[in-house]
Amino acid sequence: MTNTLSRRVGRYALLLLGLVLLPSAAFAQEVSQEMFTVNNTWMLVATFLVFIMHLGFAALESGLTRAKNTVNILFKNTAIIAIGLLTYAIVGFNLMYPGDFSLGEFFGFAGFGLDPGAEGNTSAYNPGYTYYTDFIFQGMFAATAATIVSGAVAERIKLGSFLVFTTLYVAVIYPIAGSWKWGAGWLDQMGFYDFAGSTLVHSVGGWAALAGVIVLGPRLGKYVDGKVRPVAGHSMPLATIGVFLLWLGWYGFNGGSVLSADPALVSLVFVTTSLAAAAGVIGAMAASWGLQHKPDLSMVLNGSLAGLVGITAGADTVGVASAVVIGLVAGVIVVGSVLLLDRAKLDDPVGAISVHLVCGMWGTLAVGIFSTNPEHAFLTQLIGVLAYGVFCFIAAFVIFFALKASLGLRVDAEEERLGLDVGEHGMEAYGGFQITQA
Amino acid sequence: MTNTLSRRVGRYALLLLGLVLLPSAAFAQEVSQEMFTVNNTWMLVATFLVFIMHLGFAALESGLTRAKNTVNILFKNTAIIAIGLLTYAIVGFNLMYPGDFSLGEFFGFAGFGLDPGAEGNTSAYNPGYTYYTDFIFQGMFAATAATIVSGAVAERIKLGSFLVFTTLYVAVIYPIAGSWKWGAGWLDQMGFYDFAGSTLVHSVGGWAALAGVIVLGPRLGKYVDGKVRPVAGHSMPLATIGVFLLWLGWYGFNGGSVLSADPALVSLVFVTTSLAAAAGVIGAMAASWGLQHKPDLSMVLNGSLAGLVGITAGADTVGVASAVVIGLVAGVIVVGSVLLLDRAKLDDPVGAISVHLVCGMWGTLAVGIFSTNPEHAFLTQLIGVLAYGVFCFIAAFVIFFALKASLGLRVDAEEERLGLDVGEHGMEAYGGFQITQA
Amino acid sequence: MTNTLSRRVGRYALLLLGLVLLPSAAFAQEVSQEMFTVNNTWMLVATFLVFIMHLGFAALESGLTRAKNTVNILFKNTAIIAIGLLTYAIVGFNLMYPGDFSLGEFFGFAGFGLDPGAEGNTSAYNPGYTYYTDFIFQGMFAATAATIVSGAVAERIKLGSFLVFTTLYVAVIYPIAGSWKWGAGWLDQMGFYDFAGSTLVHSVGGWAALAGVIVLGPRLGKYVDGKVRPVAGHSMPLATIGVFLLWLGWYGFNGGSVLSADPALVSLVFVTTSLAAAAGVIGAMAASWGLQHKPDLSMVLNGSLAGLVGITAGADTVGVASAVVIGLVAGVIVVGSVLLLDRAKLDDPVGAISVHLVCGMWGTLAVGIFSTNPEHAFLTQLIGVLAYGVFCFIAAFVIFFALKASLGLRVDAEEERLGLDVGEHGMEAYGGFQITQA
Amino acid sequence: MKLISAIIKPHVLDDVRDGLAKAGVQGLTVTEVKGFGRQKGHTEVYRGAEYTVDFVPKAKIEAVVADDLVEAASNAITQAARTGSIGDGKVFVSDVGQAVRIRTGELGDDAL
Amino acid sequence: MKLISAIIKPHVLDDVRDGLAKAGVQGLTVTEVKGFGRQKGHTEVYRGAEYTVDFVPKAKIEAVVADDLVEAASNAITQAARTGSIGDGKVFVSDVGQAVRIRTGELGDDAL
Amino acid sequence: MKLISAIIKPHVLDDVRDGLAKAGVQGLTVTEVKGFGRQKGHTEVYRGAEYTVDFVPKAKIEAVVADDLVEAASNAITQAARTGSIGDGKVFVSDVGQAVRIRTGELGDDAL
Ligand SMILES: Nc1ncnc2c1ncn2[C@@H]1O[C@H](COP(=O)(O)OP(=O)(O)O)[C@@H](O)[C@H]1O
Ligand SMILES: Nc1ncnc2c1ncn2[C@@H]1O[C@H](COP(=O)(O)OP(=O)(O)O)[C@@H](O)[C@H]1O
Ligand SMILES: Nc1ncnc2c1ncn2[C@@H]1O[C@H](COP(=O)(O)OP(=O)(O)O)[C@@H](O)[C@H]1O
Repeated sequence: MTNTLSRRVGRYALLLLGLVLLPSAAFAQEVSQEMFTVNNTWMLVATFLVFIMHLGFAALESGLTRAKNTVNILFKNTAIIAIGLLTYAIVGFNLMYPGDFSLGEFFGFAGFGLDPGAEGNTSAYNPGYTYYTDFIFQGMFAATAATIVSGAVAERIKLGSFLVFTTLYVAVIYPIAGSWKWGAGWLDQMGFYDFAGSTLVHSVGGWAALAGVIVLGPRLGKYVDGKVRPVAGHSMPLATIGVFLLWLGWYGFNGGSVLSADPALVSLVFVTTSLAAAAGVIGAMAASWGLQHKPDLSMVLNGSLAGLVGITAGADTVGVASAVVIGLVAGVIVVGSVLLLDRAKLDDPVGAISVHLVCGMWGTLAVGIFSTNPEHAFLTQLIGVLAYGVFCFIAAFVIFFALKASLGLRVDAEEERLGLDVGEHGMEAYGGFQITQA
Repeated sequence: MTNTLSRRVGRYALLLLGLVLLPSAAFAQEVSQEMFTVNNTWMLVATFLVFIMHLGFAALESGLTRAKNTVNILFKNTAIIAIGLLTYAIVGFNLMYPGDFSLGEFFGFAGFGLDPGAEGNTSAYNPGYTYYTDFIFQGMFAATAATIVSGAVAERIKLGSFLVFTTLYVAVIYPIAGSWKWGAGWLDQMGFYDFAGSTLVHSVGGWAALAGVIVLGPRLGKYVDGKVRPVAGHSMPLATIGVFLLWLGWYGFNGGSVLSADPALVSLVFVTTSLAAAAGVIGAMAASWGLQHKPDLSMVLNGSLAGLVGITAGADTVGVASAVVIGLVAGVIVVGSVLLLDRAKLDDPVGAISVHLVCGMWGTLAVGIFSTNPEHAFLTQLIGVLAYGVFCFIAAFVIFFALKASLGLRVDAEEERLGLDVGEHGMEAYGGFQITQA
Repeated sequence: MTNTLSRRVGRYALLLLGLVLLPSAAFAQEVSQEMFTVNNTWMLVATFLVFIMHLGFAALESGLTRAKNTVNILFKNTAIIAIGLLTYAIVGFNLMYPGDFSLGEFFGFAGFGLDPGAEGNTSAYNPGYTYYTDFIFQGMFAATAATIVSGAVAERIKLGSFLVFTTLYVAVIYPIAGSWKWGAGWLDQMGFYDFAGSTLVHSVGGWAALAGVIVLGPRLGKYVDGKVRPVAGHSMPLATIGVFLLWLGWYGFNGGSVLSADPALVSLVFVTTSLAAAAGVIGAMAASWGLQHKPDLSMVLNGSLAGLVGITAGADTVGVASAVVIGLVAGVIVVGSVLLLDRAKLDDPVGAISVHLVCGMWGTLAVGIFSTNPEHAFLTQLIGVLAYGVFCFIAAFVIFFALKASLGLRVDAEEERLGLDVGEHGMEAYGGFQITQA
Repeated sequence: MKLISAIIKPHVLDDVRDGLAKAGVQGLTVTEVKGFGRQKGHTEVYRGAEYTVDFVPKAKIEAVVADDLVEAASNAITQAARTGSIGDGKVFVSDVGQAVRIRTGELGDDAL
Repeated sequence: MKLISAIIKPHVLDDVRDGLAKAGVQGLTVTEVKGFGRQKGHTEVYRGAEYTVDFVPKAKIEAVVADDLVEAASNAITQAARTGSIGDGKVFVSDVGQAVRIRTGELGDDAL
Repeated sequence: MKLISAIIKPHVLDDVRDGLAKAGVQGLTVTEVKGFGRQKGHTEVYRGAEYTVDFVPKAKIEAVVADDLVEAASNAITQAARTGSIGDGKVFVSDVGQAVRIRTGELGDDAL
């Protein structure tokens, strides 16, 4: 099954090219069993780190929304990882890495299910990992895109409709979009660069979040008489746990995207990732202290994520100082974006659009500005950003709209007031605590 | 101290046999220092992943019980890991891997304390890990069995008695039972297979949970006038954090049970483990939505654990599709089991018996059905399941009964109503929060 | 840039010496690319484990304080990691590992910013890791020292002043102090030993905590009419999550301090670390049950940390039984210390001084008692402990005092009563929950 | 109309509600309160310092009833809430001048 | 002086407060309560067992007002709190003998 | 019998309880409430949007006392609760017709 092998080659072609430019790129296609084992081990470590991001999202999203919708959010996030992994096994993986494209370099499908083939367990498949490692690492990424949407549409979307959306988006839209770059499709061939998914994961999720927010409309009582009425989250500790777990997971998200344990690259990625996150915190702290006169924890938390999303596209290809700048800017951007979206009456309870879409775009474009690789060009990056925008936004909008017209997308006002926990699940998140219903 | 070495050989004899059948089983007994190092590193990573399962249990169990018993549960779980590690160092490890059995192949003891011997730090001890890695990885497992019990007997057991039970069970019963298979005892020789402990860890804990629940009786007010009165947990976010951490830990629990970093096997185990967990979520979601008309988050959380427990016995020896089936069935089983246990008035606040005992049995038997290894037979698996059932249930029952007759097992009704936090610890879990006492 | 290289050699000179004494010390300065890769991979795993300790601190500290100060604590801990990483990149790393000292062997500075040089990515830099790995692993440590302070001064310190303190302490004081030993300064040359930082990290943080507590004074209402009035923490689950995450992170903190993936040493360190933590739990449980008649969860949690801090100085150089003794004693010490500090009216809401300073001293001295390396001497250890005490306490005291005189250090009584969340951040941690304001 | 206000142990709440319903009371309002009286609180220890929690959790039931129901309602509460141990609580009765049902504007006994 | 005590739906609280303020009421006290009446609770399922949550969350507003304000205040509440659906709640009026402002010791209407 | 109902700042609760005990009051009930009056709330910012939290946390103390204790009890509260700053709260006194001790069935002053 050399086909299986070849279809993944495209993905690292450029990467390997990049490696050659670096002094430490000691490993070639042929690696010892020892090197194969350590590479694969690192990729599996990265895999479980990305897994824990799903808990991060669950905690962050429930922390930044009200107590009465907590069961619902936790339920969605638990379902998403399950749906994401299963659909990725059935169709997603083979849509994203089709090997041969059947429709230009826009669409291809290598068939249903998983098949490691004869070489899937050896370094002949890839010097960095086995077939199964490849699948499970990518599968953890896939579910992330849908999880991003979950927070933006929280506190008002019907559970059933959301699950249908998630299934379609993660099984079909995300992998097709992904194939354009990581599957060696047209954008890859054009020289577009997105190391670990500022665009391919975060913006792809962010565009769907935006579409969902538009189709759903704001939560009851959020915008009253032209004024923004804040709807405070119910637990900042939960939100903080979420953000730290996401940051932790990012070491796998970015660190694993090296696709091997290469010491030079992985350690560089750890440094750029860490410093961008730190700079995002500082950027958001400054912006929020400056604009709001009080340092807002929820903004600072968003700031670290903004820095992380921002560095994701170029974590292996920008210098340390550039990483700090990228993070700092992202931290400022995210605060501005949250404020502007509220002006535009786009109600995103957790700031998902600002963090993942806006900073995802920023990060992708930043590669065109800061990359040390002369082949990365701002224009190509822009084309990529726009292409994903058009495809993902339209796809998500159409699915949401179809759901609205069929199953219905939004719970009724009575249920929204009472909370989706009781409405959708007949259950409360906190037993025995006195919680204000408003 | 070749004895130390040889006594562990039995454990992988079969495993190595299995490896030979796989294309990637490149490593033999003799490995390079590099391979030894990467193997050992992976085993230590697996060790800390299993460690974090103890936080998972603490969070899950306290989340699914009432606020007034939270300090007590957290205390128990903190004590268990401490007691588990220390007793395993003193006696457990050498009971579980006795080398030579002194009583048939049922019981052996290699002496008190730890002694790496001359080769304990080299690949001559084992190609996959050092003596100390062996101990600490196994030690983290040991405490798990006791932690499972903690949830089932929660909200009514006396702290002191529980700690005595835990000490005895984890120091003596668990390792003796374990020696039958992993210590190369009679079940191992019979061809019984339990990869990572569906039976050896989860059912062993589950049988004790069942015995405890029977001896203790249900919580006050749980079964009134023949009707089940639900006692809702106090924090679903806490429960969800617990489940995700357990799932995370399982990558070490199962992934580490490969006993090396072998790329083919570890990556296969990651995939089967992940998909079984995902399928468990879907199975429980379907069952709970179908039977209860509302999708119950606590059931879905149990569902993912059910899938994980189910796949644990065969994670390295079943195909990907089989893993999905095993998980799906486990997810349905766990919902049915929770309902049936309530019918039988067996009050298990967190569903420990359903998850660990029932799905542990299912997973062990499933090896007999789905294993790709022709040497695994349903009948042998059944014998193993029954043997563990008889030994562990009786042992746990006797200990609990003796404690009831001596120290007393259950707090008085007044304390149960007020909560064990104030009763046993003179402390409250949530300072300043208004919490309903009922 | 051989300078960059050489300046780090000092740090492992002794370590390598130690290795020679151990049977498994197979690797020399020259290592294969495979070994370099697995070493570096382990160091990066250790790095993310240390990272997660910051969430551990955030959770522990907010759990043990009141709900009304939770946003403030979470904010501080998020800011600290950001400030810590950035300042460590700008000055800290090059202050701590100056290569050449310019002022005796007390102070040196290798210049601003990061520069891997030509060999920074290869095993010629160090057989255990790349330059960037070195930086990021050390950088995660750096922020820890400041985080320790955060808990001790909680519920009354002004946000701005605390951030200034943190910046100065982590950017200047911590690295200078660190250079004395890890930077191959005068204490290193004297034979002082501190494996992973009982003194260099924990006591350094602890001395600042003590200074802060003295300069600030106790919280309102803590000591009234000569009596101690307990101010109970607001969430024991949060505190427990914090402690387990800290324990988890310690596997990287201590395990990574081996500075390679050496199987013998890392596995030994895992065992000593785990058993000391477990023994700390038992020690604190016994002491608290004995002295307070009720087993206090918050003490037991502190006990595990006490054991961990205690073993940190000698985790690689004491035997398993000694580790248990060190942990047990630490667990008892921490309970006594908490009680004594309260007698002395030193108000430390989370027990940071007892855990990090007192047990850090104990652990450092314990190396002089229990080390298997004959070169470790009690007197040298004592000199080290005192030297750090004098330098850090004075430095911290001066900074705190200067802040008190300039920006002001403490919020006013009205704000303290209302909570710093509303006062400093205009925000509440728990939306919708009814929380007693007292 | 009279306001019947009762302080009871939280765990008898459901029984009291059922008792009142049987006695003909159709509406009531419950508040979580903390009580201080003969029933003593308990001792707690936190980080070595002992302290007494003086207040015990109680539930307060308030029902406004027509005059002819007062007796029955009061008896229903005392019966359902009596466990015989200290801290069972009190029933207080006082006058209410007027009642309005917000939804309909009904007044007096009709509003209850 | 009279005590106006109203049980209302929690989400109309802000409107009621504004209404009362406009009517001239300068101070009031709000308690979170649980109500039982015609408005039914909802059904929940937990681990397979169904149960009814009988109590519905309500807010209780208490305002002591001078006699001449009672009418206006009561009307302000009923207007602001009326949604027309079951469970809108009640307004009860009763006598208050004396009022003291703790800060100044003022008595009676001056204390309000 | 009279019901003394006082709205106070939460942090003086212990002092007020002690003051009442000294004045001879043997039982009381405390409720956490939110107050609205002259004392202003504070401003919060959440994700860029400013808003005012109008309600301030208060504690409500209710004690039913025999007529001859009213004066003393009322004074005890005002003394213990007075900090002199806006928001110290109010004491209201009203009539109670009957009191029953649930445990024993004692009536009137004996029930207190
Ligand atoms: N005079 C009083 N006024 C208001 N509430 C009271 C009064 N006395 C008692 N209570 C309430 O009744 C509860 C029970 O009273 P307590 O004296 O403990 O026992 P008993 O009900 O057996 O007399 C107290 O916790 C308190 O909430
Ligand atoms: N007799 C009563 N005494 C005290 N509170 C009552 C009484 N009747 C109703 N309530 C309160 O008023 C709320 C609304 O009453 P309900 O009967 O549900 O509807 P409606 O207000 O439309 O008559 C109840 O939830 C309860 O809190
Ligand atoms: N008319 C009233 N009826 C009921 N409660 C009131 C009334 N006026 C004030 N309160 C309560 O008393 C508290 C204090 O009143 P406020 O006007 O702020 O200050 P002060 O007590 O100094 O007059 C308020 O927060 C409110 O809870």
